[in-house]
Amino acid sequence: MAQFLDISSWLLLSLGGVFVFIGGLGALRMPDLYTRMHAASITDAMGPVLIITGIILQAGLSLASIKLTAILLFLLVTGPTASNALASAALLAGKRTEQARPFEQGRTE
Amino acid sequence: MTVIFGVFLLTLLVITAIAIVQARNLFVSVMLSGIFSLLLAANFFLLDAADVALTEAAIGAGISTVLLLGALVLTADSERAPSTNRLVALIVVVTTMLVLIYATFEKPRFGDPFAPVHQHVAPWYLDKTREAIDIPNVVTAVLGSFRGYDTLGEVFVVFTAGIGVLFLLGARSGEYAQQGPIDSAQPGGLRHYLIPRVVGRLLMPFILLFGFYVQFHGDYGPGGGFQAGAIVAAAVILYALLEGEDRALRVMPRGLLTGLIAGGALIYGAVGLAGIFLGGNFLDYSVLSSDPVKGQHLGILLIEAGVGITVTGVLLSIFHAFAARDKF
Amino acid sequence: MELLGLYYYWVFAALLMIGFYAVIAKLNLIKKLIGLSLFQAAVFLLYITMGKVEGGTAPIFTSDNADRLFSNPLPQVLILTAIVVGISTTSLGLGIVIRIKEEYGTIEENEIQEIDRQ
Amino acid sequence: MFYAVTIALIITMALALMRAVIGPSLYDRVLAVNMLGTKTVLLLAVIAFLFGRPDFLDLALAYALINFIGVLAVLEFFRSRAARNSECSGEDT
Repeated sequence: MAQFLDISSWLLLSLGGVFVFIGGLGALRMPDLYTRMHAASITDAMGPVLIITGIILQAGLSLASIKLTAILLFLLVTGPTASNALASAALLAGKRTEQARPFEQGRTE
Repeated sequence: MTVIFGVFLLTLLVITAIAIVQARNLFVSVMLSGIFSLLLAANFFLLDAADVALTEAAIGAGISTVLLLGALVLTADSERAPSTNRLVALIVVVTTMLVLIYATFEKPRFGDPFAPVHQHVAPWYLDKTREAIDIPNVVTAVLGSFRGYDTLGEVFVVFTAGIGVLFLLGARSGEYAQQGPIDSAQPGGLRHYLIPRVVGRLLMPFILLFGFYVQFHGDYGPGGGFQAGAIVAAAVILYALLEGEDRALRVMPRGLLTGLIAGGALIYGAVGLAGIFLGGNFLDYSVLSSDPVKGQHLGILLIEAGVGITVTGVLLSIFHAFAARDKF
Repeated sequence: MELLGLYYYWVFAALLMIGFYAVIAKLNLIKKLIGLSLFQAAVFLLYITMGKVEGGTAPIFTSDNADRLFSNPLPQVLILTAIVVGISTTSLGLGIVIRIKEEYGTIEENEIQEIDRQ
Repeated sequence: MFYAVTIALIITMALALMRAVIGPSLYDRVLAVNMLGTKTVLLLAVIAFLFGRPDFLDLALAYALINFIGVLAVLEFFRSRAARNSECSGEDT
């Protein structure tokens, strides 16, 4: 049982690491703001789930795992909200995606 | 292996610092300072300084960004003129840096347990904390009890800085306070942004709760008055950002904040004087209770509360002073 | 390994001087304050680096680490308070800059000096 | 295994930092700060276990709670600047 927990936690941790890394790569390599935001926010949600679940499996049932669950919940609530707030701020300032650029001149806002 | 992580993070830190100075847009500088603070906290954590990392987290993540942005709104977005005498400055800076680097070769090796720093008072603090104060967090014990004078001084510096900002910027706040009811046609803050508002309201009680946890758990883990004060202030600032500054002022009026600034410092001083009246020295907590160890616990609890109250009051007063200036 | 250990001090020197450069070469007052806080951060880093003991752990006792080596608590205490003092003094500086902006209409040092000369 | 995750996190932090440094827009930098915040929370959590001191998770918790305020402050900054600009242009016309 302990071995099973170990293996699954390692699996989760390494998968989380891969996810996080892909997110970083996406945020660096994607062509414009909204695609970068897309890459970053998806991994900001998925990475913590995998990594923190992996750590919880290592920690067992203790105060630490309760704190980790709290961290995970807060990250899951705030991360997407921050992305949403940022995207709406960018949209309000008149930033468009690459494809929509022709319309930018027509906007008066 | 940890050393390599540390080296990598330090390199990132230097890159960030160069980018901060390079950026012409001040907003970019502020954002990069946020990153700098995150990396610095991670470095502190790697260097075994959990309390310091928590302080940097509490201050750097929210409050310093908020205050700097508040100042930017009131002044200017970007630098206008390029730097002067760049070459002279560069020569001075590089020379000094080379001298400093030359000096480091004489320094004790990193992490050397026999370095002079670790020989003098530190072992004594570690031993005596177990014996005389009996709380697990040595940093809190040293902060509150062994070096209580120091901390008193620091609290008064924070107090003075808060009063200074109020003097500089608070002059017209009297008129402003008499403006009457909140103008509901033009609500301030982010009231029109539904999602951030709902999530922020959800989060605020947890931040407050965490602030109190840090305050009172400071004897047992990383935490204490300085961190807790910053976290509680961050929670109220969150409220002000979401609901508009006027509403935050309704919840915590300026008078109350000034009272907090003075009250916290007063509590600290009063605990010190209580020691004198009960027959001990200034800031000697052993006499506060019949059992010296219990007295130390009580004294540390009280002065940490004083520190927390003052820090909350000062940070919130500064925030409101900056925000009120925006209205004119 | 020896050089890796010194690297911490070098970073301290570099950060200190980057902050110093901003203070002496930049004309914008807010930039100067940001440079000053970099300078401050460098000093924090130096203190904490000196407090670290190899193989040590943070100076907080738990039930199972009584026999371990602890890092030096004293620098941590000094820096912990210094961080909070740092933000309050920086805000005081920002307050002064805001007042300067209100009186002079600019926060660039050369423009302020020009106005003063008139 | 914790080491591998730590390395992945630190490299990601470096990538996000690169994005923050090259920009190009202000929003990209805010995005990078936000990303770095999440990565720092994870890094602190992992390192707490790497050191065998799980009682230091408070730090990660503090960042998880407070980082959000910075982003909201930026949003408020953009909003008030936009309001200010529209006011100014209104006066001009």
